Amino acid sequence: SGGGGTTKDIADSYTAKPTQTGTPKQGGTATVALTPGLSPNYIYPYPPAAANGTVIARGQLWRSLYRPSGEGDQVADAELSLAEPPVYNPGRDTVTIKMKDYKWSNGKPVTADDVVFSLALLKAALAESPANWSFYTPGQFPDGVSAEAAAPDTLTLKLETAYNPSYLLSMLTLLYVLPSTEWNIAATGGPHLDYKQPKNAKAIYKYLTKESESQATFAGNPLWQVVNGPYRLKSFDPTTGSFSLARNESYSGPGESRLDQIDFKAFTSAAAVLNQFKAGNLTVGTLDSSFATQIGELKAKGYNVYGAPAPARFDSLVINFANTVDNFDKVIAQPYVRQALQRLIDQQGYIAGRGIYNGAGSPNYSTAGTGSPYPPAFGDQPPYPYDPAAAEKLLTDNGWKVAPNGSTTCQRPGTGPGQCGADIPQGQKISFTLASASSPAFVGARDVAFASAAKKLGIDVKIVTKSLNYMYANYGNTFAPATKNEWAMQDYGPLYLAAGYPSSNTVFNTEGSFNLGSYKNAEVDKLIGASTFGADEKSLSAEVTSLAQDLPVLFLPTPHTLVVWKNTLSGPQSSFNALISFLYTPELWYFHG
Amino acid sequence: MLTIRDLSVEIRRGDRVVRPVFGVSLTLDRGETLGIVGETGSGKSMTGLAIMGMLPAGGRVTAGSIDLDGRELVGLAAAQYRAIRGNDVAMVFQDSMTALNPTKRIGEQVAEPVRLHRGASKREARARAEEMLALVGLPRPAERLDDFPHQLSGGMRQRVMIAMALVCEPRLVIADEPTTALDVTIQAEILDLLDDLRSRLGMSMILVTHDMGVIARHADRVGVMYAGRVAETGPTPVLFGRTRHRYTQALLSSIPSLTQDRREELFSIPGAPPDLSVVQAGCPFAPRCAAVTDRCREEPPPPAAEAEADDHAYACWHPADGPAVRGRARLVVPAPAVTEPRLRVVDLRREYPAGSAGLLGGRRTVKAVSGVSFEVAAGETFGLVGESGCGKSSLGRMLVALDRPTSGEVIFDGEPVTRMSARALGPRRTQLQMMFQDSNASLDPRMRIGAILREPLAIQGVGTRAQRTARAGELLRDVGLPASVLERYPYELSGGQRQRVGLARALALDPKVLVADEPVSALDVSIRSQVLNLMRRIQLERGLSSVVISHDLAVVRYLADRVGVMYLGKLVETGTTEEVYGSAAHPYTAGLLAAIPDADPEAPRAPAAARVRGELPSPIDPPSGCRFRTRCALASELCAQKEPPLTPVTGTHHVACHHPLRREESRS
Amino acid sequence: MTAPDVTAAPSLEAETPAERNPVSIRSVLRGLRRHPLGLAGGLLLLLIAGFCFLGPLFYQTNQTDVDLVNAALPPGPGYPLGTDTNGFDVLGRLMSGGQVSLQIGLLAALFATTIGTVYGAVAGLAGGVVDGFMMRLVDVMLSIPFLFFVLILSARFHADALSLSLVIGGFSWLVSARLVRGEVLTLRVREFVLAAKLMGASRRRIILTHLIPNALGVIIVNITFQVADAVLVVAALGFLGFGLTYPTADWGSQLASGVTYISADYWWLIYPVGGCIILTVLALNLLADALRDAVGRRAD
Amino acid sequence: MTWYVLRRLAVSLLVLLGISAVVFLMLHLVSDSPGRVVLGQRASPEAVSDFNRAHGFDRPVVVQYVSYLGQLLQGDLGRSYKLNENVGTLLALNAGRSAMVSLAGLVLALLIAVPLGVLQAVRRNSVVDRVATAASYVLYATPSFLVGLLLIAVFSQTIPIFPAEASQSHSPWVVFTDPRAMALPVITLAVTSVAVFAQYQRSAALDQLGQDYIRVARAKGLPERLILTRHLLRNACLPLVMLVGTLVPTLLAGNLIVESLFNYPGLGLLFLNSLQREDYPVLLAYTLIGGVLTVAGNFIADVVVAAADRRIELST
Ligand SMILES: Nc1ncnc2c1ncn2[C@@H]1O[C@H](COP(=O)(O)OP(=O)(O)OP(=O)(O)O)[C@@H](O)[C@H]1O
Ligand SMILES: Nc1ncnc2c1ncn2[C@@H]1O[C@H](COP(=O)(O)OP(=O)(O)OP(=O)(O)O)[C@@H](O)[C@H]1O
Ligand SMILES: [Mg+2]
Ligand SMILES: [Mg+2]
Repeated sequence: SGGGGTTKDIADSYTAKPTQTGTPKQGGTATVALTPGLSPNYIYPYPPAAANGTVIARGQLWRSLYRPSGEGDQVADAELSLAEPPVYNPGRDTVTIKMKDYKWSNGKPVTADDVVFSLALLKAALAESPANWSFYTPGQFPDGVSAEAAAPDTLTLKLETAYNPSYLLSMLTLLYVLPSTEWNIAATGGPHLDYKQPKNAKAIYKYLTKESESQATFAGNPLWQVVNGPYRLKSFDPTTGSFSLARNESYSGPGESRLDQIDFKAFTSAAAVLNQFKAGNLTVGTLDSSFATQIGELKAKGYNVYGAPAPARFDSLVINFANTVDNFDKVIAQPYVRQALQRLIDQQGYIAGRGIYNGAGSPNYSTAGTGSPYPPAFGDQPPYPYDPAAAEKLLTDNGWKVAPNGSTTCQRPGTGPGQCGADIPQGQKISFTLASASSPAFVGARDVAFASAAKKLGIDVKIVTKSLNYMYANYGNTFAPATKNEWAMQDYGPLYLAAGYPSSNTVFNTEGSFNLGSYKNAEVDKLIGASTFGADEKSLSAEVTSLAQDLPVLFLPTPHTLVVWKNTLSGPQSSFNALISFLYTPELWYFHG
Repeated sequence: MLTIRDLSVEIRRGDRVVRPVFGVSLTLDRGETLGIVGETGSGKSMTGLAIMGMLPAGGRVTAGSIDLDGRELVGLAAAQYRAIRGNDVAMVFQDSMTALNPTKRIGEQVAEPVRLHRGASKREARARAEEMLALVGLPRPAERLDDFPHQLSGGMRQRVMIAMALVCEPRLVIADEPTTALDVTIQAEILDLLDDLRSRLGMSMILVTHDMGVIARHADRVGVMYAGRVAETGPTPVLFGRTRHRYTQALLSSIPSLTQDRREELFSIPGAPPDLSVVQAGCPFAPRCAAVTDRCREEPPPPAAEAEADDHAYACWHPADGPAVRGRARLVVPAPAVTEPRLRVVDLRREYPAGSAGLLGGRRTVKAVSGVSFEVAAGETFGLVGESGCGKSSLGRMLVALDRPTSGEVIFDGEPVTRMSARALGPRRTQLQMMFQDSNASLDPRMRIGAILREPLAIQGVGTRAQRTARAGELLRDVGLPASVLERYPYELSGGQRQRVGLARALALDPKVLVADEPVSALDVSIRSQVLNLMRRIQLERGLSSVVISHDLAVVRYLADRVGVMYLGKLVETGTTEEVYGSAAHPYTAGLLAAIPDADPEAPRAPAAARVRGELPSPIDPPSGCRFRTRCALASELCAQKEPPLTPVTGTHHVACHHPLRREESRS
Repeated sequence: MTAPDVTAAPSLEAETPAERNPVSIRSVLRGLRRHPLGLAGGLLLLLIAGFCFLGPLFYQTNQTDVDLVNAALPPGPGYPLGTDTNGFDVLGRLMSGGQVSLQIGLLAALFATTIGTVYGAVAGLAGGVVDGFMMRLVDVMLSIPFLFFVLILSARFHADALSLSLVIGGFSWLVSARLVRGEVLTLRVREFVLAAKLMGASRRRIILTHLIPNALGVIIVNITFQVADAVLVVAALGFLGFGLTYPTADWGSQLASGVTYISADYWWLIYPVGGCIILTVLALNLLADALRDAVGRRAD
Repeated sequence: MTWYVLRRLAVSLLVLLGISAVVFLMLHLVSDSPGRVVLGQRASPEAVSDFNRAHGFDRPVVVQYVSYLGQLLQGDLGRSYKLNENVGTLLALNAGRSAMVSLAGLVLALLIAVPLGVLQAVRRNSVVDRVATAASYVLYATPSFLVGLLLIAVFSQTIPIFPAEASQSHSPWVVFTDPRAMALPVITLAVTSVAVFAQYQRSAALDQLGQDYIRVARAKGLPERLILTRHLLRNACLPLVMLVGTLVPTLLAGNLIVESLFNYPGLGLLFLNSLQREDYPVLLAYTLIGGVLTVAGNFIADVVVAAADRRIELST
């Protein structure tokens, strides 16, 4: 045994999208595997930061105003959204939104007031702490946005600043619509409050989050049974985070909802998911790419496997431009150094590598990810592909003496052409720490490969393994400036920009709240401004291109997300494709004979 | 009733074969006691175990027969043997602490054989156990049935052991050193109990012991064993009166007795017993025998089977005639010069915190030494005797400043040493030395003998290394060991040799005072006399002041000029050896003396009344008034109320008793 | 044993030897000769150490350059034991990993024993309240599940060979401390120590010439056991994902990364290194038991 | 006996206090700003310090410790940073499962080890003894996760009779209701302990076999079987009871490894996941509980042994 076929064979085995087949049967229970380590523990859709919540069945109990698209080439899924596309006035500061004919589970219609309520609660959460909504940039949405129900089915948004329509749409896909007539209370059985008053909104928010702290009551609390999505919570198991959904009989959106029940099972490890697949106990789930070698076996057991990179996902080595250890900030400030390092990353090699992606990955050189509606200008001709010789040349051309497997040093200091660059003294080495997440396994493996390639060029990369959460908490100059010298690069796995509109507004903006590595680039800031506030819906492409050329991070290949489902289950191709973005649409699924 | 003929036993351990019993023949009649006596390792226990069919793993009977009431035991099937064991033949073991199951109630343990052999019900067996425990003199047996072994005292446990052995009324009981672990006072009681039960229940008994005195007093017939063979056997009076075997004779001569002339040196047997895994030609005793000839070395004497007249048999080519040989040398004992006492002990007390203190303070203490005063003159030997646990060792440790007293003083050459700082004590250390009991523990196992003997000199910075080595050689010579011992490790020496090294080390710094705590109690009889003689000689040669501590009255009598008798932390009687042993004034001293069996079957037995009854009370809560009153036949009201002070009887003879014995009484 | 057990280390062969001999190299060797299993353990250990430290001289491999083309190859020509998922030669990796494991083990054991000996000796010699306090502290530390703590520490701090040895050593000195204290307590009242005291020997001398040499045997035995235990702890940490990282690798993290691929059937990433760990610990335990017999004392 | 128990209890409580202090302080050193951990990456430094102030994490350690202790005494183990649940509830939810599987492993190990050890002692140096001793040595040298892996490789992959994953049901009784799924975890736990227990039992039994009371029992005519059951067994088990008492940390560690290996959602897995999540209240509480269990284990073992062998209470 051992080795198996080439990794190329593996990659070929799952790229085809199985077509919709079979005669739908009514009923049945589908068992869906939740992503390991992401067991839900919260029910209110906007969990406060202090609860560190993972929300149960996001988007299935309460739909957002616009349903995010699973296809990646558009921001929202028009068909599944609660409203018609927004209409702008010429000044782009007033938006009119027409609500579709959706119903709450208690039969009442979903109205514009519900959206106003929802926005009020979001604002209340942010008033408590800006950390309470991770998509928030102070001064931007929902700041300066006021909503009004012009009619029960007509919503008017007034904007203090005009936004790029695509950007605003991407924000509205995150706005969950909540039952304004049932939830506008601050105590169980308490009076219904006017949520337009911030004071009341705050009290309501507190009440709802408080109710959400008692996990044992999730399924029983009548509050949570008022839903506008296709499902309602039937049971929740606080021990594991597993839960079951039952049909919302009043759901009025698309989809036949043929299944009787969907059981979502929480898992503690990817290996456990695999075992359950093998045992035939799961209907739908994802497979960790380190188990790509198991695809053949799963297919033999009657599963469909489909894999692709998740939209707007990019994996990268995040660079810390403010790390001053060993003059790293000076060295890395030089674009040629970043380019040389990027040229050391053998994306095809990583993808094929049995220890890394096992064939289950795609090359990626931009923040937009693969198959984006905002592709970089260079198409599939990346500016700095793998080329160690070119990397070496970049360094020697800029005044470095390259010592393979030794220490490459700066020989010609100075800022002129052919010299190392500003503030780099003679004899400077290139040596830095790369913090590598302890899981998943491919992260460590690709970092080792990178460090090894760097070593061949006389660049010393010290890998330190850290738990993901430790990195989340300590490695980011925006929130942990004190530890900026602990890391020079970090690899915590994937980074998702909003699918459909991969703007790097918070990430690479000089003032971005999530600009972990203190990246600064005036031109990029300008482009970001255009993609956020400008009128040109395609300006994001320019931003993506510019970033790919300036390298605020080093790009790594994107691993494929592998979706697995029983071949007795079927539905529209798109509904399985959406699983890659973790969007579930079980109301479209059915079992067949 | 029991006839052992030509019994040989072999124990195989890996590739080593030991023959602990070789051609042994013994007989025992109904109702009689057969004593088996001999040094350690002479095969006494193996003989007993062979009869029980309980030889250790790898052991088997290779030849001979054991006939019990006409039934051949050798080769008996296991199940049949089991039916005999505990039923027809029972055994009493030496150490009752380990011989009783620590986690079972004694009632159950005593009842077990009854249930097994008699098929009795639980209740019946329990009743029988209670009856038996009453018979062995356990007070309030009904209550004691549910006790665990550790809740009983040593003597009580031994009684339980006996009850357990006799509960099925066996025809034969084998008592293997039943009293070795006990104090003399209790030993006497237990042995009398065994005698009594034997005659009452009509059993026969085999009494295994290494104590000639016990044999003389309690056995009807004797078998003397040496190196796995019976050296001599016969009825007790005959064997003691007309000793024939040279070994028996030597053994008898080397025991210090209470009647012997103190000025005579003890007889001692040179060398050590042979290794039983090596097959010898000739008589096994030949290498140590004074009357040895070539024939002895080459030809084994005929086994002691063919009886002479009176059933007396022996295995010796050159039989002796008569009971004992006496030491040739007579020691000149100079009268101690009357000088300032070298060592003065003034009202010394020592209390130890008792193990289990209450949760909140309220610590109780063990009153190990409670106000002891005496003096030791230059060149004098002071003996301390007393039962186990009466505080002898505690006192000894304080004498050499190894331990600080709770109160009181030890004054050495006019200076109190007890409160001295370690530094001030430093140089005086050399003057106060101690010889320890356990020669194994007192020598650093990692050091060669040479280093051990050089160490005191090195510590005190005496001489160069070469000089120290020379001195070590001298010391060894003084204690009668060859210089070759210098290069050996302690474990390469025998117990007697180690004890000599211990003595040599204590002498290395030329001390003025030597405290010897149980110097010979770990040694076997034949070796003991060698060490005793040596100590005696050294004391005289060097004019040492010494304190000899022992629970063995004969040893103290042999070594000491003056004697102090301790009871529960107090000195109850002091005086010269002659005074104390000749006319004990304290009932306790008299009781101790009476309890010692003399190695002479003709010697008059002390009446049981004169004995000390019961056991030592706890030193945590000693009795009020006279501490001895709880065990004293003469105790009165007064004794409970008032503590008797040490008062003179005659000249140097002092006693602490309200009702001291007069000369005539103590004799009887 | 269930996980890295440093707390209990119950003896496997706990028979009381007949007599206690002095500890000298000679006597230990003599003792070993009588103990064929111990001798085998010692030889095996030498063999393993030779393999790890001398092996690379004869069998040179590249253990720093990742080779994605030749990753995860089964044993075959050029790679007698195959390659791992980074493309490192497994046989060569066993050697370098062994060096690290043995070094950590030894360092941790020495560290633990040093602290433990000093602590135990101080407690034993001081006696009284000091002793009581010091030993209660040991009780406290022993009652804290050791692995939990090491895990918490290594999740927070980056583990390298030195810090790992310090952490393991920092928790396993407790057993040594108890052991040494017990030894000191018994030795302290042994008659030969009293005899030395009687001759006027200073405290220093008693400690240096009597206590330490006599306790040395127990200490050496303890070191041997602790090396074995430390090797197991490192392996367990590696398995739980808290081992060493590139470029160093110990057997534990090697095994752990092999284990990730168990369903991929990369058996050569599991069994050889697993075998190495077992053999090393086995050899150490056999040796330790034999030493204990030679020293003539139970180590507990 | 009562005094002995009370005294032991007092000592245990003291040790517990020490444990709580040490564990609290150590964890405090490791994580002194929970705010960041709780609020996450995107929280502003002000929000973090607000959070710390609001929850008292800015007070001196000693004060924090005392208030933590106060909460503990009221049975409040704190709230998980990450799981939206009280730590006490989390532990309670998982404890049963972990306890059952650990106990099952322990009981199985004892059921094998005790008779095996006695048999080895009785048949000393026989083939059985030698084989068992050799096996013990090898098992002792095998990391327990490797034992588990080998078991998986053999019994789940080569001859698939047991699943490679433990039952995911969260009933504590799953050991009984789904023995097939729990076989490998329990066997892994047992196998690794058997090595130690059997050898320990063997030497304890050998010690006891050399005691005089065994000879006395023989002298009474008791058949060997009865000697073993009536006299030897209880005495020879006491050291093992002591050992098991002190082995609680090892059992917990074994649990950690087995739960992670077989993906059995119990306390061990909770601990490991909390470790990944830096969920300190959970780590702190479980480490403390581990300490409590250890102290309790020692205490129970001491009391059991003292009850069986009354000499103990006198000697301490
Ligand atoms: N289990 C055994 N294995 C091998 N040799 C043994 C064993 N038990 C005793 N021996 C040897 O058998 C010989 C006789 O032993 P035995 O116990 O009969 O002597 P003893 O006369 O009872 O001595 P003691 O007075 O010390 O009890 C001794 O030399 C001893 O070394
Ligand atoms: N270090 C100690 N701590 C507590 N109690 C002690 C200590 N040493 C001795 N004792 C107790 O003091 C009493 C006297 O003991 P000591 O050893 O002096 O008696 P002994 O006469 O020498 O007895 P033996 O003949 O048995 O040696 C005993 O009850 C003993 O238990
Ligand atoms: Mg004997
Ligand atoms: Mg004494």
